[in-house]
Amino acid sequence: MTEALHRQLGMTDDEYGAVVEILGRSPNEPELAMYSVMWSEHCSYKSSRAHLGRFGHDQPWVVFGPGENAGVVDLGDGWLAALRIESHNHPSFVEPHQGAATGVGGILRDIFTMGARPIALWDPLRFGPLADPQNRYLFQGVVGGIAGYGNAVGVPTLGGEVEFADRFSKNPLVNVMALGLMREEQLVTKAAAGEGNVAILLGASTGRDGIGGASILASASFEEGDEEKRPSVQVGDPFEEKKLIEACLDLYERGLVVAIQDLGAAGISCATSESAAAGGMGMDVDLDAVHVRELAMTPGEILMSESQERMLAIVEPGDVDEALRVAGKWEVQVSVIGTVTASDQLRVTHGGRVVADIPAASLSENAPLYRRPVARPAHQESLWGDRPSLPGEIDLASALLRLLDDPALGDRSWIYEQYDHMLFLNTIVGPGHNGSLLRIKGTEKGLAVSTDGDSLRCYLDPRRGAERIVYESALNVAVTGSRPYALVDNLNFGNPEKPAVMWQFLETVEGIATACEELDVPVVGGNVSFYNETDGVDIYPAPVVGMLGFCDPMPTEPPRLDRGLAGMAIWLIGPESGEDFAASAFSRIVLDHIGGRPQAPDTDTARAVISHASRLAFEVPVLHDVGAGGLAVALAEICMKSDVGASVDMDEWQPLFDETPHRFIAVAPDEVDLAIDDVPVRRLGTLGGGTMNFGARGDLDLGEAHHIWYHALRRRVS
Amino acid sequence: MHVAVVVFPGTNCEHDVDHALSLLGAEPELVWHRDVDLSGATGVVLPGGFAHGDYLRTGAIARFSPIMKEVERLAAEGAPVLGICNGFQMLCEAGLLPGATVANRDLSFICRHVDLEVTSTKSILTANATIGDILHIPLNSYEGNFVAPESEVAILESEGRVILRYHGENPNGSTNSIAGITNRGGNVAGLMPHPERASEDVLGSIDGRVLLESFVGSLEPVPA
Amino acid sequence: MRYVVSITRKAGLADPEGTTTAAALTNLGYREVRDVHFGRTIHIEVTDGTSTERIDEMCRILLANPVIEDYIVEEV
Amino acid sequence: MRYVVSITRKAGLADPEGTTTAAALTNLGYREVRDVHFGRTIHIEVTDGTSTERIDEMCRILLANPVIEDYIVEEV
Ligand SMILES: Nc1ncnc2c1ncn2[C@@H]1O[C@H](COP(=O)(O)OP(=O)(O)O)[C@@H](O)[C@H]1O
Ligand SMILES: [Mg+2]
Repeated sequence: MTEALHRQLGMTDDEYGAVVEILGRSPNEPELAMYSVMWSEHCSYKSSRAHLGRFGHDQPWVVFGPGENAGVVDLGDGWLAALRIESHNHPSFVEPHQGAATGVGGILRDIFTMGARPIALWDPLRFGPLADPQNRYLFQGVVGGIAGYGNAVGVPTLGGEVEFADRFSKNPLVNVMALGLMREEQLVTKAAAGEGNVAILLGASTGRDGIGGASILASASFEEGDEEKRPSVQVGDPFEEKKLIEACLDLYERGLVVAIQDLGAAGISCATSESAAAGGMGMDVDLDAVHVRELAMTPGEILMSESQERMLAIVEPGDVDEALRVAGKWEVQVSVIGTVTASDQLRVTHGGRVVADIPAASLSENAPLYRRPVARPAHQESLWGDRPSLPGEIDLASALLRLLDDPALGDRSWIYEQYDHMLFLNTIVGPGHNGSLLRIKGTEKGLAVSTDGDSLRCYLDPRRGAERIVYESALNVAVTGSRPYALVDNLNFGNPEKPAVMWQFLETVEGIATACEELDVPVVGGNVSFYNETDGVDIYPAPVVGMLGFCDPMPTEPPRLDRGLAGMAIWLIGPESGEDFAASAFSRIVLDHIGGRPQAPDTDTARAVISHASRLAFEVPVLHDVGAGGLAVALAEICMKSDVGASVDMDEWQPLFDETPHRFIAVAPDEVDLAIDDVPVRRLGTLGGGTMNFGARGDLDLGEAHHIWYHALRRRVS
Repeated sequence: MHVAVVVFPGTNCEHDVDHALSLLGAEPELVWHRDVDLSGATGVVLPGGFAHGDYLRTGAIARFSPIMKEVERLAAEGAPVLGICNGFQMLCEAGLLPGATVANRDLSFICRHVDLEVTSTKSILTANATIGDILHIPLNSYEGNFVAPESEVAILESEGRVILRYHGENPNGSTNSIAGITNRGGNVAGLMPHPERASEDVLGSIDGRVLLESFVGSLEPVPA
Repeated sequence: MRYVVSITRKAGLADPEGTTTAAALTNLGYREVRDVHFGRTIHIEVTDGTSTERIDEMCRILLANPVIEDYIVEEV
Repeated sequence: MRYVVSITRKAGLADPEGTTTAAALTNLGYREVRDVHFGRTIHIEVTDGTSTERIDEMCRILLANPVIEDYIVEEV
């Protein structure tokens, strides 16, 4: 007996029943395919939607919060920034190069769909340990795919982050964040308005790519032996996308577009229905008009194809000829495929027959909504009780070298030198420092971005871990002279049908929401990726945040790690405890221990430290947040990048390696006074010489440290 | 129009070149590759990027764009013609410069500052520089590895037409560390690195300026 | 002895290089061109007596990407 | 009808893909590998009656780079 079609498509019997109720009849095949994809976890957020309202976004500078293709914030003087983060985890596991490449393509479309020119990308990544050749293959493929697509499409990749842990073997995480910039006149939305307006499909021809692919794939777990079920891989075409960007921006500039929507999951069916529903309208769509890549495609295939590099523009009838001319100039293919109607229905025809006729809004508005059971994992208490046991004394130099030799702490230039990170001449602080800093030419404004995640800390305590990544990203943009301005988040989790995973999810949402409230930062967008589970093993909960910072004016000489000089004083700004070792790099690498409960953040301190950093950025040559690896690694990074040693006096070793939050290092000429009320400030020592000298605790030769650090990632991938 | 900056589908450095040349007082104008008239131009830049996606071969398809006839005419008339990165590859494909570029030795894209040594000043790109100058300029390419038949390399070397060479480490495996070359007349020049990315202090280096200034200085004044 | 491995992208997958090259040929006036697809070849010289199976194994492990490519091995 | 154009790099010119792949195969234990060279193939579908000369012309003009590449055309 064959399973009912709806079950093969991943729909429950109840969901199928809901479709029958909406239509007042059984759906035909193309209709069922549309509902199954649009109601998948990936498209409908059915397990998470009920909880995402927790995020606030009503600050006055928010133009669009979640809901549009990208969040949009106001930068003053007519400038707007658009930002967005997305995951492409499952496709990148199936085919790392193309999976990552099409992830980049997809997020860029979300940005220029809003009217903005995409100006930068970031790529938070997570893989299994590199000792395994399969993980190396995935890692190299993903980095190559991001480079191949991002560089060719002409959008610089300015940074990202990377973690390696067993839990990401067979389930790597590939997140991409994009930032766009526009003048306010260029802002467009997806809402199709105006009966009689015309729907134009722009870009690549439609083939049998990934039908039901990305979305179904991202809504189910992988099991051994699943290879055959994998839908065909989508191949990215950065050249087509580059042409599309230029054509769309040209169309906006000429005011030829009423609304526009990119084609992603569920292709034409999703774009047409979303655009119509957002405008409270209906749409008639003629599949015969679609330019296709292959002969004999069925209407269902054309409707559901996830071919890349396509956009749907809504244009007034009188502007159609001009719009087609503009697209033609940029050598972009077009077809006129539909008309906006006053009916509320999405009516799709093929060969003169109606192949689908459904209420346009039902695909999104009537999507199922689940409040799945939640329960704290049974092992959580014992994890918390299992605190790292610290040795009394350590060999400081060799411990530091072990940290510097970790591929996630060592030099990441093997990754970012494969990315064009300079295009557009806006990169003032590029990869290899803390947050990235971009200038907006012709203004004194600057935009900073930091992406941060810490899956191990979130595993030990999802709420505290999530709060802390928000504070960390805020500090990372603060050290460029910017204030935290808006946030996007990517919530990567395991199987939501497990109550323990839902607990991790809810704790994370609460953590991010709380920290953002404390910082008065709106959450303007995000993405949820569930079912990151292979053979029953869930990934560590891995929220990733992308913080946008804003400064006006921008510091003329923003701090960088390589601006330290011999003789400058080293200051630690922020609290010291010497006790926060749970989820620290020291515990993971030196003690080979995972357990304990990370320290809770302290909101007052966080706010004070962040605002102090953003002020000091205008006066001090080097500011560096203290993150993974603690003070020791942060100091070593400054020494290595500035090519100068340091003398540091510490009574105990623990404060060099613990990871107490809300701290940064400042390096400045002796006469600069860094003290401030409310924030602890302590002078640690002085830059100079060719070693990192820890007084009675010994020396580490800088050349040796640099060699180990430089090769930590490189030697593991080549 | 003083300098035409040609835009092909897939080109992406046109605005950067425009910005850097404008800072130096030139009057660049972006020109679409289907235009067929460059009669107002006294010089041309083919900027970097991925014209036609770099599909087939870098620069191969772009070379047939309508505007390339005009570029060839200007080159023959002795006007300054500069190809940067992908633009350099187009000049090679069009036969205006010898050789070709292939994948980098380590098969990965390289985006970082490299050191270049000026090895000849007899070109529109290096006229204002001094032989032996070391310039710190970003390289940004996957296929930047310059190759040419041995006889062709010998001619380039003996005629002093290698104008820029990688100094220290050879980043991409280029034959004889060649980073930039010129034609016999010195008016057509190409290089893989991006001088426009090293033209302002805030970008970390201004070593590209001397090259762009040489180029701008070689332009005829705009006819009144 | 020498083998050549010919690798092509699986049918149905997009081939942007092919599409772009086809358009370029048409632009140049070659109206007889209907479709272009790109492939790659790897020419391998091995010590005498190396079996086709051995080359096939190299293809599966390293040379071809089985998710998106098909290949054939021939002795030449 | 269909033609396939096989393009190889001229002997003596750098072939980084070939060199790297040969090293990778040796590292994987394939000690019988002596040399690897990369080539590319272009599969062209044309209207019936198109001559080999016509394809040859496409190669000379666009598909191959005579400075660094050799090619052969075959009907398939
Ligand atoms: N996947 C990546 N892609 C590009 N750049 C990366 C990636 N991972 C790390 N980097 C860069 O390396 C530098 C160090 O990263 P990280 O240690 O995460 O920064 P921080 O600790 O200051 O947040 C940053 O500039 C970051 O942008
Ligand atoms: Mg970080």
